[in-house]
Amino acid sequence: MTADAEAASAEIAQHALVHGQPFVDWPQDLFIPPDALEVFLETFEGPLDLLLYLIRRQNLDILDIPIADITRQYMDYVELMKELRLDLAAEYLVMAALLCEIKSRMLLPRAAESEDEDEDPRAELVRRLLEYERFQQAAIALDERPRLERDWLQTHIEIPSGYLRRIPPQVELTDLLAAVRAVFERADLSSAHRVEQESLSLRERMGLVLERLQGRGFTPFSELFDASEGRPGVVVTFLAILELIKTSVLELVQTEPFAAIHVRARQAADEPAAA
Amino acid sequence: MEAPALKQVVEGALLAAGGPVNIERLLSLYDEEEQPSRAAVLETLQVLEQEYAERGIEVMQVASGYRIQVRASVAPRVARLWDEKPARYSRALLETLALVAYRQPITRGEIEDIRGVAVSTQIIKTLLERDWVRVVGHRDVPGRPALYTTTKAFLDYFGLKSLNELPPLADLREPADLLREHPTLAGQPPDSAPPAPDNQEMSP
Amino acid sequence: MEAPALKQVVEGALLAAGGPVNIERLLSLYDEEEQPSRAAVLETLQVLEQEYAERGIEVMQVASGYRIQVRASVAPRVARLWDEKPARYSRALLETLALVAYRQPITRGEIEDIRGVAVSTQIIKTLLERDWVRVVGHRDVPGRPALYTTTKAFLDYFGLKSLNELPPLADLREPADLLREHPTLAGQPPDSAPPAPDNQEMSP
Repeated sequence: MTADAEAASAEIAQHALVHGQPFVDWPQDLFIPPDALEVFLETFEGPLDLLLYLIRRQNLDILDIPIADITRQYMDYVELMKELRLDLAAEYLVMAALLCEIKSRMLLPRAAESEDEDEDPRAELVRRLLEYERFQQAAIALDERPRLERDWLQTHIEIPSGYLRRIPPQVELTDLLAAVRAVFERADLSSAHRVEQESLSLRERMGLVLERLQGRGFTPFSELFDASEGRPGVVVTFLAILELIKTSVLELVQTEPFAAIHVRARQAADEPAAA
Repeated sequence: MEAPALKQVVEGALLAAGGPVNIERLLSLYDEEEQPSRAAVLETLQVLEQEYAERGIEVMQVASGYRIQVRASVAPRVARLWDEKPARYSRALLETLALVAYRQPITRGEIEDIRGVAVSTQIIKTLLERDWVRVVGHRDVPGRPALYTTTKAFLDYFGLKSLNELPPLADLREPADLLREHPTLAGQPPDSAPPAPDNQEMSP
Repeated sequence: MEAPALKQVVEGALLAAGGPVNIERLLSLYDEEEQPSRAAVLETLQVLEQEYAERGIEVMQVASGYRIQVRASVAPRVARLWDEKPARYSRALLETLALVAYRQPITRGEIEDIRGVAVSTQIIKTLLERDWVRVVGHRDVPGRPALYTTTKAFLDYFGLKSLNELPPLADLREPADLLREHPTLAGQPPDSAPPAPDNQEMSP
């Protein structure tokens, strides 16, 4: 608190009117210009903050608060807040009541002569003030730490475009089975799409036959069979070819009786074989 | 604290700006009386570019000023930081894939008939790009629709030796049950080990 | 094109990432078979930090990994690129944040008990939006109030590797004991008394 500030404080006293009377009786330490008074009072972070302010201002030991004094000063501030119609939070009034209660208890003769369990009436308040003060200090320390945006800046440069990759999602076989089950259950409901059972090896073989014929013209029928697969393999291939012919995918050609049979994927005359 | 060198300021500014910065803007970092010359800033930019020769970054002049960017030789690798891991495939895609697997060779129209709903081109495209499905021919009907089958890559991905290892349609029940009956489907060699712990959990 | 050196890749990645990158993520820029060792990456980071000694930037290890940042000696000047001043935070916000940092997990009610005043919803919202604080659960008491903790982003922002790096809270003294030590002072307004002798004890 500087001399200048005190002079300023005296000056405001002449400007402020409370209840139509010049307000001269206010806390001694209000060294702030009048238009800042409201701001000043609003900056208190609640009653504990205000109390700590009062204690620090008088350089008092927090552990040994002169409760009567502090109560009086606290009430002055609360009154002032009321006069300025600040949105006075209930916490301030609760604290005022608490201070008055402590004050009254301290006026009573203490039965604590014999060091019994009777606690100092201020103890709980002091504990709260001390606890709060730790976090006030911690908040200040936090604010003083270097931090991004203020003390350091994050670097962020671009990379030339066109290099981003997309990773496809993972699929579990169970997902696939659940999907096929769902789709056939639905299909079963509409009789038009009754799904007959077919061996998957037949279907797989149909794909393989088509793969072999892809991009080729007529292929000798016999080339599609692999004798090393044995009889079942030959049968599956044969069934696959019949199925493909039935569904208009393949066509069979025999130029003359008993000549070699040729097979090819059907295609429009003017269209090259599927690539 | 000593005033930082012009080179440090220019480098810091270009690295932090997140976009190109022109000479005027670099000069504006200084009050008028302490401002370096344009020539000094330009020279600093050249010095930086030389110093970056062996680094992963480079100074580049573009229309709106100068920027530091990841060097092209490093970019493909650095770009992996943003590899997109998209969510999951849609049910429509999985059903389409499942139908190709079980009913191949199959046309898009046939898939649509069974699913009772149109199959989007995007789904077909995704399946083709993923190399799970391919075109093996065309059905000789009006429109000559493409015939799709699954690929070897599809079998490999799902750990199948052949389509035969997929459970027959008639058996399709809860997939979890299937896996219990076909341990190979769960990717475990059938007789290598006693039932895996989660198999036990599933059996009553 | 020759494969870029690990140093170039690490530098490019940290500069481009726009935030901290951890070792795993740096390793993931490589396919498994070409992946460098963790030790090699750590060494590279050290080499970069040494090389940056004379530059406007530095490598910093924070909770979520490593980042390259503009040095504190250069940042104020570079910050002039932007018109806005970096945000200042109110005491209410800083105190709330400090309480979450030191007392986590903590409920809003517990913060209010210690501060002796209501915590505005705006403050909680700001802390959540900045991703400095998050809800990790609910205390099993009536109303099931949310439990808040700080995040990695909080540590990153303040340049911390872990909460352990926060300076320890001042010790809390037992008020009742201390009051009893000074029976003469108890209850008397010491308007006239000199500053209490244990002021010195108070400041560590």
